Amino acid sequence: MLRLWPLRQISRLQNAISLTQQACNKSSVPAPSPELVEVFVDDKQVFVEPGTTVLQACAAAGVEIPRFCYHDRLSIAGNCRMCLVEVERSAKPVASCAMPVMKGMKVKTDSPVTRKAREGVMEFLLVNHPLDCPICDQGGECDLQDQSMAFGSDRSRFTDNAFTGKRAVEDKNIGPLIKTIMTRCIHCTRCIRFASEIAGVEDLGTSGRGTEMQVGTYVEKMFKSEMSGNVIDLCPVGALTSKPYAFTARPWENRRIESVDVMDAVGSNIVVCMRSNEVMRILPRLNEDINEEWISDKTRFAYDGLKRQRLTTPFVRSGTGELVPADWESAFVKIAERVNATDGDLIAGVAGGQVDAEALIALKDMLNRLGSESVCTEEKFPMTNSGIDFRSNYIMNTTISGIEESDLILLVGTNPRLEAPLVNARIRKTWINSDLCVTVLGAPVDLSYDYQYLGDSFELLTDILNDKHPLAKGLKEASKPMIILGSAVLQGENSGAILDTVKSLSEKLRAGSEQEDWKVFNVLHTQANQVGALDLGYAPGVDAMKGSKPSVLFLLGADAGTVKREDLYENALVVYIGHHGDYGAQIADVVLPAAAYTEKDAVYVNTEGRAQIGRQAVSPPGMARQDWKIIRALSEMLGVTLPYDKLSDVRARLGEVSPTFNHAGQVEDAGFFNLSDSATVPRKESRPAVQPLSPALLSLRDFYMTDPISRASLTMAKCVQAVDDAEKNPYSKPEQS
Amino acid sequence: MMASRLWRLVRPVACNLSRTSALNNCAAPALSHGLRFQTTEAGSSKPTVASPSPLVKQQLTDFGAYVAECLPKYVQKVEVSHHGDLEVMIHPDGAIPVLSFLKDHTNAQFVNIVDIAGVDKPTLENRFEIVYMLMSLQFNARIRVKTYTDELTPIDSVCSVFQGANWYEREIWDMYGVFFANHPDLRRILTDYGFEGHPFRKDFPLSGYVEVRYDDEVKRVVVEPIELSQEFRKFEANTPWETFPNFRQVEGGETEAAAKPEEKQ
Amino acid sequence: MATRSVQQGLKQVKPMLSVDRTEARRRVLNLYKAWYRQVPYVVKDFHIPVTVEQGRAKVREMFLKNKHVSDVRAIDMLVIKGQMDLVETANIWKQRNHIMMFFQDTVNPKPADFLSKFYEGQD
Amino acid sequence: MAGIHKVTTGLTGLAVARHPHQTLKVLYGKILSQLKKMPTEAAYRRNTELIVNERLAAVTAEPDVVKLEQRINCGQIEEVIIQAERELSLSRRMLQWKPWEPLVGQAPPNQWKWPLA
Amino acid sequence: MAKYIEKISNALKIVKHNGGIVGTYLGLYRRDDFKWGTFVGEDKYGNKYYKNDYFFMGKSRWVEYPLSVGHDYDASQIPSEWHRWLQYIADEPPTQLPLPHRPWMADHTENFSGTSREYVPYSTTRPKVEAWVPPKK
Repeated sequence: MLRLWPLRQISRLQNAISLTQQACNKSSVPAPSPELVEVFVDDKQVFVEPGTTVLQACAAAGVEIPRFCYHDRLSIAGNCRMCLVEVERSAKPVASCAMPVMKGMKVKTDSPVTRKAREGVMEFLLVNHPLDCPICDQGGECDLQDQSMAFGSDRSRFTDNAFTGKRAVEDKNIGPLIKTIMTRCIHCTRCIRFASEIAGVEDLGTSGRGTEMQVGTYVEKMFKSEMSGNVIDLCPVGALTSKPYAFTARPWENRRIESVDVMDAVGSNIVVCMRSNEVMRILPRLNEDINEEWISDKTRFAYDGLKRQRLTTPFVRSGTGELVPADWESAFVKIAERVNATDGDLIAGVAGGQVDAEALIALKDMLNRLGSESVCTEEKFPMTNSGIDFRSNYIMNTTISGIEESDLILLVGTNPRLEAPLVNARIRKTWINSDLCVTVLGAPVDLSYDYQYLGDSFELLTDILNDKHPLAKGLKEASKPMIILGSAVLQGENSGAILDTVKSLSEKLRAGSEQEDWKVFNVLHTQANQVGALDLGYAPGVDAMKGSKPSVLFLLGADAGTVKREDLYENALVVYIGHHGDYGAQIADVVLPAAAYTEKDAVYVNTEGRAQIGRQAVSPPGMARQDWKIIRALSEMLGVTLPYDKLSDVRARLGEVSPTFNHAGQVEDAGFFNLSDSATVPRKESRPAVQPLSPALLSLRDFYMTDPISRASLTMAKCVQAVDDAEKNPYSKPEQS
Repeated sequence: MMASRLWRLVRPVACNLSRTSALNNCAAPALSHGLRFQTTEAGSSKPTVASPSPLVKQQLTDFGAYVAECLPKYVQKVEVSHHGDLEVMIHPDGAIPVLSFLKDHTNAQFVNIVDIAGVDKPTLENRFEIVYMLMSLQFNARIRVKTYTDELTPIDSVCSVFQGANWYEREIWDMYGVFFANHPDLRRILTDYGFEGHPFRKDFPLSGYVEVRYDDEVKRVVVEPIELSQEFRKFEANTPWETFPNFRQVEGGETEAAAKPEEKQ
Repeated sequence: MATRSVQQGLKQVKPMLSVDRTEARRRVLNLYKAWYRQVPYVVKDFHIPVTVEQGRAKVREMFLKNKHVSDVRAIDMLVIKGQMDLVETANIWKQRNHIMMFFQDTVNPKPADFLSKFYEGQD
Repeated sequence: MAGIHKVTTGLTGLAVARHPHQTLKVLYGKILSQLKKMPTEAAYRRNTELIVNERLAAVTAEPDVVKLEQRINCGQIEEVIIQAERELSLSRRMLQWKPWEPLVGQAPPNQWKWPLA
Repeated sequence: MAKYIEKISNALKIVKHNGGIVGTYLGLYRRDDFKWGTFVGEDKYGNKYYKNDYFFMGKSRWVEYPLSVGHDYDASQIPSEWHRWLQYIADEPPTQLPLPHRPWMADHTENFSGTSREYVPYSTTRPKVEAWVPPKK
């Protein structure tokens, strides 16, 4: 296998002692900034840092050099030769992606020599590339196509003298997501570098050399990564394309809508490609603060779940106990009859994790007007005595891009690789580029980088707090430590103890740190808009609601199955507002079809506390309507008309409730750390009832189906099947678990 | 009788033969008859793009200058495009004089009006361009005369000069809403009765404003405000060249054929 | 002197038909009268389910729709189009449905309040 | 071929001219008298006088129709007559239009600029 | 004179063909014509076929629809083999020259357009969104 990246020595992290020594020895004095180097690009003077490549210097001068193998976020391979440029006083053209700049270098990006070199490279590439653009899925967004138009020769000299045909390579089956047409491969090795550097999976490599060179897995096996889909975007030709998207649309027919993902709490920025009111595919959108330019496979491929098991018409439970299709008016009348006869205290609302902020505020406002205060989220979050009033208690305070500054990370009860693959990718990136140490308290899962496993008991946490554990010293000496607490471990009984302990530990580290504004404490949520719900004043967890035995219950996209009929008043009316026929719709008496995340303009707050706007790509199917509009219309039928008719009015109301929503795309910093600390009163129970601090998702199999959309997705079901099959594959490496 | 028929057979050939030698006999730089003997040279480097020979270009340039010299009151600019098209840009007042000159002058004889086209350039002060395309059978040459107007400025109809301009002008009136003064029969030609708006204007939506259907209840065709039940498909038409703007090359643009006569003096 | 500079400031435009507002007004009124007198024939010729009074009210409505227009040339342009329309109508080049286009009798009004918009599924 | 009577021009609607020399001389005379009313420096007058004088000279010098056609080299003599008739009517209209005057108005800036952006 | 005799004899033939004065009068409702001829055959739907070469070609072969269809008779009720004879495509009626019956030949049906049994085209494309069907209790 081709190893392109000098991965750091793995055996460095043996124990906590060595770790602390490292932390001490780390030189904090930055190197004196060296002088800038003067370079001339097409006789234009630019000053760049020494060590930058010619290609980057040209980019600084505003000249984009054509390339195939070079990629900003991957290591340099220098094997496609497309980026050849002429450098004065150099015997031959140089590969600009691999050549560092030198003082006074004169680069010519459009000289006859450069153009001839490019044309020659292009000709060689095309000798072994099939001319099947009309049936190629990459057609229209293919780097090779574009660059051969721009830089290639206008006619072919190719004659098949020996009548042997062009080079042909067998296609590889690397799983249900990525379709390979290996004859089209131009051996840029971007996919290999992505797999080994970003994804941390050593699945791909090359075998053979020269014409016989092949990219592949050597033995047939699945490309087992939670971010495997990104190689589709990386591939400059049509060798790796999306299997579910195969032959469905052309890029120029698609309309691209910028949106936000809701499959996890990271809030990856995505582009939804839509054609004739149908989501054709989902692509990542560049956001350096969140997902860089990657997205997870669930984000990318679960979109076919949006087309299955959808609620397209309201349902009302008939006298025989069956859900029968109804129209909006009769569904509303049915709800109104019951609600008007019910005391406000006996009305409650439960919101799921993917519900947008507009719907959340609408439901809360409506229930408040009906005299009920009982609105809660399905996902639990311990009510500390200071409550959830302090935002710093439930968000990822250091932000995702802050991981890159950190030098020590303690993961408590979380498996970021599956709960938030992009957070994990960020940790891996930091781990590769710096001396980051990762320690894990929870389950010994495969995180794609090395870490020190401490164990899974709660006592270890109290030991660290009380300086009884070796790591305590390491944490204290680290300049920017991070503690990431997974929300999965907080779902058990008395889990408040875990939160309190982690919180006290973080506070201790924060107070003792020299870094003024470094916030140690982080919560990694798994539900897309959990933070948004908490921001809007929803109570976390359904326990309190169950206590009051409500007689009318509104389920707003609540499909996790936390509420059962037995928890409610006898003959209670359950109203489900959501987009999929999942758990919630089955127990409901009235089902109101709502819009999924691609079908509405909506605000989601990710785990960092960053409010982001997702845009509407397609219209809701059938009679489905956008969530907040349903609640707004229902409120009118119930006689408590909500005071907003337009989306802008709802957004204004959101801004009134929480300032988070006023600045979309930015993290609203949580302050009041000291205050929240002092307001915290020690709670009575000191131990969580459920012992092992184990995350919910342990193996890749669990990753694919976590919410109504991905549960309805056939592609995700195929992935689960493929992972199961891969387990049986004798050649595949058994997963560490 | 017999001889006259024979004569008719022989004469065209004789005329053509004599014309080649008569190139320089023209009193003024008129369009030469030599034009019709132009062919693409064999073995040219770009076989698909016929580029006019320098001789043809020079003749066109000379003729452009000749028109500009004869009609200094109206001609604003003369251009020969790199495909070898002669364009004369005139003031809107000069539509009839310039076209009459080109039709009736012995050295022009553009007696055939091929087409009149409209162009909408909404950002300009005079948003509409009217392009008259003429052909001279005598000299085997074509010329374009361009002028401009806006939504409300009438432009003189050239029907008095060219009978064939009648429908072309009606078409432009229908499609762009340019009013032609003194047109003998200006009315709609392509759109339906009662149609509002001028569809070739750039601000006219591609989908239109109304949709038409047969209504079974009222037993007639009804026109209703448009409601697109089907998605309007829009293609992203980015050319691959846009990815590398620095390496994009534009082949030589137009060459200005004749400076303004005033500038010459 | 001052008036001349003001005149120079204004763009000199080629008149379409009328040179001033009085003339334009006269043209509009003439056209209106022509339409007004044509209405009974239209109702008779086209067998449209409209009374003469309704037709005249519609003519009036169509004229009043453009009452805000003050530019003489724009008025002239509207008069020209109205004149052409009249000719098309009077010569029975139009058909019944073209006449009934003025009345828009099959178009349902769009819902205005939130709830009916919600039921209709319109924004 | 002299002496053979020409029956047709071969062009629809164009009859054989019986006395082409005479017709042309009259027409050219009329054109020249119209041109005389124009200012001498007018390019139209100058150029047209050149053409007309040359043709007039040819018509006067060459009695044979076929040779005359060859010498003028602008189609059959009937076509030459039509050209002269057109030129005459043009010259009359030109006197009204006075195209030798200075430009009526410059185009607004960017009117003829292409591409627009 | 002979002309009148022929007319009268034809009238008698017509009355005989139609089974009496009343039958002739009622037949007028269904056929709008007075004709007499020889019976050629009957198909399984009850249509009776007649011919009379006394009439000019185009009128010399005709069908009488069964009384059961009332006034809803239609040319498409004639099966193809009889259509063949009726439209002078062949000289022999199927009673004389039966057409070979192939196993793939479908039974004749009349044209149902305009009736409740007419064919209404429907979309065969799958819906873009698959709706949820609530589970049956």
